[in-house]
Amino acid sequence: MTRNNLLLLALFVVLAFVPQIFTDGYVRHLFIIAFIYAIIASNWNLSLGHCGIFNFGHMTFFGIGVYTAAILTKTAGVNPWLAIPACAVTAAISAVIMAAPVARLKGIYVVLVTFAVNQLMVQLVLSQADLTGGAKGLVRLPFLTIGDYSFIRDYKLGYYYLALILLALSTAFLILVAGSPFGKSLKAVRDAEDYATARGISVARTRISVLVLSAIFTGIAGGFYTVYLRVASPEVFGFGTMSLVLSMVLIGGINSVLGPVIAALALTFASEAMAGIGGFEDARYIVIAVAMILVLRLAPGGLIQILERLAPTGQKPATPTRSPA
Amino acid sequence: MDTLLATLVSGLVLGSLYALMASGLSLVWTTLGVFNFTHGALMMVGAFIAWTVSEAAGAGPVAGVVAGTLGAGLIGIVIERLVIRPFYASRNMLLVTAMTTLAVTIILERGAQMIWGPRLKQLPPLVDGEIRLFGNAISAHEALLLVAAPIILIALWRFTVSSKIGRSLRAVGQNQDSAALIGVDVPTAFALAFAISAALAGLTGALLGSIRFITPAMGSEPLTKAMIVVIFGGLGSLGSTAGAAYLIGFIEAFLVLWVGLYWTPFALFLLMILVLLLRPNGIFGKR
Amino acid sequence: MNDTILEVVDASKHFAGLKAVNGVSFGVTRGEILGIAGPNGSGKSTLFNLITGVPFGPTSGEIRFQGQRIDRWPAHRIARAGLARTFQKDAEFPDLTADETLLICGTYNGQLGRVAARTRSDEVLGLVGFADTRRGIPSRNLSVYEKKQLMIASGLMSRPAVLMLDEPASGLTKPEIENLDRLLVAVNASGVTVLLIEHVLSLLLSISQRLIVLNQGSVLAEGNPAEVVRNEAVITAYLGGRKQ
Amino acid sequence: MMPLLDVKDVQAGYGDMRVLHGLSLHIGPQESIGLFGPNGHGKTTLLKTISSLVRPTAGSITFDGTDITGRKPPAIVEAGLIHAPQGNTLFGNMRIAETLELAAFSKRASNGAEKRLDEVYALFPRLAERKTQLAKTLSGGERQMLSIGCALMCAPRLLMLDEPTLGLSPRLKEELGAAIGEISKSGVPLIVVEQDIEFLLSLTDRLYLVEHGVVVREIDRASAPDHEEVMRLYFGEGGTH
Repeated sequence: MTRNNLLLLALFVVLAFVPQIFTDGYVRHLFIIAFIYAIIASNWNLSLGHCGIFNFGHMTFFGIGVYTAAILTKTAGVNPWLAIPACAVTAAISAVIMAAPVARLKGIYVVLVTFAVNQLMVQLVLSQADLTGGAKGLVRLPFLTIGDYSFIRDYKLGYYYLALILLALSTAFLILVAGSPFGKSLKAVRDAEDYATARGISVARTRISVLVLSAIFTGIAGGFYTVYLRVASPEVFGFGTMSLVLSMVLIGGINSVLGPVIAALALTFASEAMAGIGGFEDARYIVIAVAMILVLRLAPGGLIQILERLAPTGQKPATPTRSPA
Repeated sequence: MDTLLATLVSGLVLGSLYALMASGLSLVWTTLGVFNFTHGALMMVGAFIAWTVSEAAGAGPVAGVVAGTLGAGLIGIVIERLVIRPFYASRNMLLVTAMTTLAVTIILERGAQMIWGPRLKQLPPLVDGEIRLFGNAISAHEALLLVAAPIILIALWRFTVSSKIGRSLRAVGQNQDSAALIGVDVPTAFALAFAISAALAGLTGALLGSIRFITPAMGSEPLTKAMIVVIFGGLGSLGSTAGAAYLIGFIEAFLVLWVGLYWTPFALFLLMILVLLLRPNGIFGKR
Repeated sequence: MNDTILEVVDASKHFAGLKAVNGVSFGVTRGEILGIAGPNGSGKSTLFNLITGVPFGPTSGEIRFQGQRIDRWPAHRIARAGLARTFQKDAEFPDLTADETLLICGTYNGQLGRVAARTRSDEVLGLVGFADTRRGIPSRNLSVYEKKQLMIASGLMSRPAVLMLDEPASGLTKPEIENLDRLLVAVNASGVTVLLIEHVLSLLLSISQRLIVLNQGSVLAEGNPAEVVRNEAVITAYLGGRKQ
Repeated sequence: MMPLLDVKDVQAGYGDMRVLHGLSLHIGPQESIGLFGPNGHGKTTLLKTISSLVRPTAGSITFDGTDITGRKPPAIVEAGLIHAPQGNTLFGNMRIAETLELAAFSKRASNGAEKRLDEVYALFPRLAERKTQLAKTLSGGERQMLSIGCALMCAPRLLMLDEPTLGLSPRLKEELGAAIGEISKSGVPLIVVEQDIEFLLSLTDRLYLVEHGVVVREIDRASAPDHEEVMRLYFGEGGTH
């Protein structure tokens, strides 16, 4: 087990005891939101960081999850427990639709198409008001229960642990993927496409697979988000949410599984803390955007890279290479 | 017949708007190789500056439009200097600048929210009255937009084809090293292209501010449409970008007529995916 | 079985007016080392590209490999069929270690399981003489020679029938080139047909059994290496010499 | 006499990769030099470093008595140090006439640009015939002509040509060689990078052999190597059996 995975394990152990320390609903709420963001950010990192797909449409998968759960529970009366896994399916299907053109595109066109898909989803949700509630969204959705026990009780204890379990499952899934030959092939495709192709790796198939895989837990997170907050509004696709989560990916560090998780926790709390300051409701987004630019400028690999520089793992430094070919 | 003509006119208005937006995006892309996500936000800032000068300061709409154009241009120069230029040598310049411009969009939108507040604002039209076009009445201001867009596009085109500076921008876009080797200052050319594009966005915003409400988020929808234009038209030449803009304007207007406002975004979306599956580089794209 | 393992028939590759490869035909005999030489821009790398389909196959013409037409196949399928090649640029997966590189090449190209891939890794690394101590570090930190060893090893993971090398000696020191010479002979002796593009003529002449010289996208000369390099047309193409 | 260009102990490269390892050479006034050596050993990087497309990490470059190390490319062009890069595609979507007019971009070059344009067309009549054609539609030889023509439009005081005959047929090569000879005769000193030593010797006064980022040998016309030796220089020991 690598040092980073040990750190992750330690983190989850600590998080498991958090509800014993913080018994009020608000702090637990912040943790739950942070866990959701952590799932989205770390899964986004799979396509963006590991595979180098300029994917600006990852929030689509989350939004699809949100609306799948909302429509299933509210309109179709499906049990929330069944609605959440269904979100994985719908998100994965939307990933296939997005991936089909993206698999063959390059560079800027990937940015344009993924971003446009996301924006069009917003417009679709807004225009299909009968089904989605339009700009107002869907509200008063059913919440989770086991028998007679409501998850809202005990200061959201049930939701807290369910969110934590989902994050743990998603993280384990990502570690598994990243460590598999498929996960390694992502980096091969990212850094040397021709070489990878010449070793039998289909670039298009890899891109489609990674987008679908990254959509699964993101969709589930969307479904959970809906049954937790009991609302679905188009904001979840919006510019604001998107850049917040993107900054988690960047600040946490492309290339790692741990980074985006920690960044999601830190940024959610930082953002909430700033929201507490009067008149800072808008300014906090500006602060995060500035932080994002600074990280790109000063530590392009994200903060995780700085941490790793501070604590060298005993890896040999780069051996000097001689004159080039 | 009337509806058909009305739809044509409405498509022409939309097309003019998209052409102005997309040509700015295209200019920055062809010169710097950067996709500028702040383009919509710059349009919004232009509209707010125009409103401030015209309404809050009472200098009148013409001064407002001028101020909005110049103000957005200046902000464009600052953006290029702060969040584009440091990344020229970056290995992943395209991705990094997409992210930094996205971050700046957030800064501009939230900043506008803080400065100008949530109340809806609107500019008075530059010219009053109505004009009858093919038997349909449109406001004189919209007619102005219809006339101004092609004039601005042609002026931009002439500038890049005939003037020494304009040619140097094209040269930089096609081959930076070769441009540097004949003495073109590449960073200055980048800043200039960004400034022109930003000013164009500001002008569009100031003009649009009399037709739609001015809000911090007003740039996002035109930006998305401009992106679709670019997907259809490719990011290569001004001509194909402008052509695609008018095409999308007409398609959108006719979709509203045929499938209704309700299904238009969906139809546009399907059309885009279809086009991409068949022609990955856009309808007019060559690369 | 037919003696010709790979056959290029009247293959051309045209880019917007430029004829990078123009009507090239030749055959490769099973088990031989075939050298390919030619001045810069003569179409050598493009020829490799169109044979392997990376990134695109030929504009016209046919490529036959072990009796099958492969010129319309996607590149990854050609690779899996047993045509392995190396590159001049992007010669490594910078984030992956040697072990990881070989694992994915074994998995995708060789359809091997983890254990089989590991065994094969040991074999190919031994064959190319890659130091065991260097197996765990990211490829970006390897020396130029180690990167080349690894790239050849990664090609061999799937036991390809043909190994195509694009200027493997560029950027290497003299002792390294000598090592490479021995290595390629050993690879060939293990039953792999070798196609070698090389600028370092000493290497090309020492190991090729046959030599093809390209110029301006066409075959200029073909035959016994020692004779081909004395060919006047070849000398002119290379050095443009106007004496004689 | 003071050299026109003096390159001292220059080190340069791309990112972590160093290509030039302390390279020195000089050009006297009214002198032309040639550079040759294996691919990938730093000839092109040297020219890029002189024209400041690549920044040197150590060493100095002096042109006509002025230290120009680390100046920006426009300043180098303004000084009259002109570089026609290798395999040049220039500006694919620009017409030939446009390209040549634009090439007289610097202040110094804009004086007398029209006269020089006529000279370029006189030197390369094919360019004159194809004035309105886009650069990307030109053949390899015509592109080289355009590239050299552009360099001439910059009013060079020292002209650097990077493999001007790369990939050209012998006939075209001869034609281009004659044109370059004329440029040299008109009093413009040259630095020419080529594979072909005899071609270089016909155009320049001295040659430098560049290997592994340094100058390993200097050759003048009097001590020109014979054919066997050339082959050896190029292809290493045992080049021809």
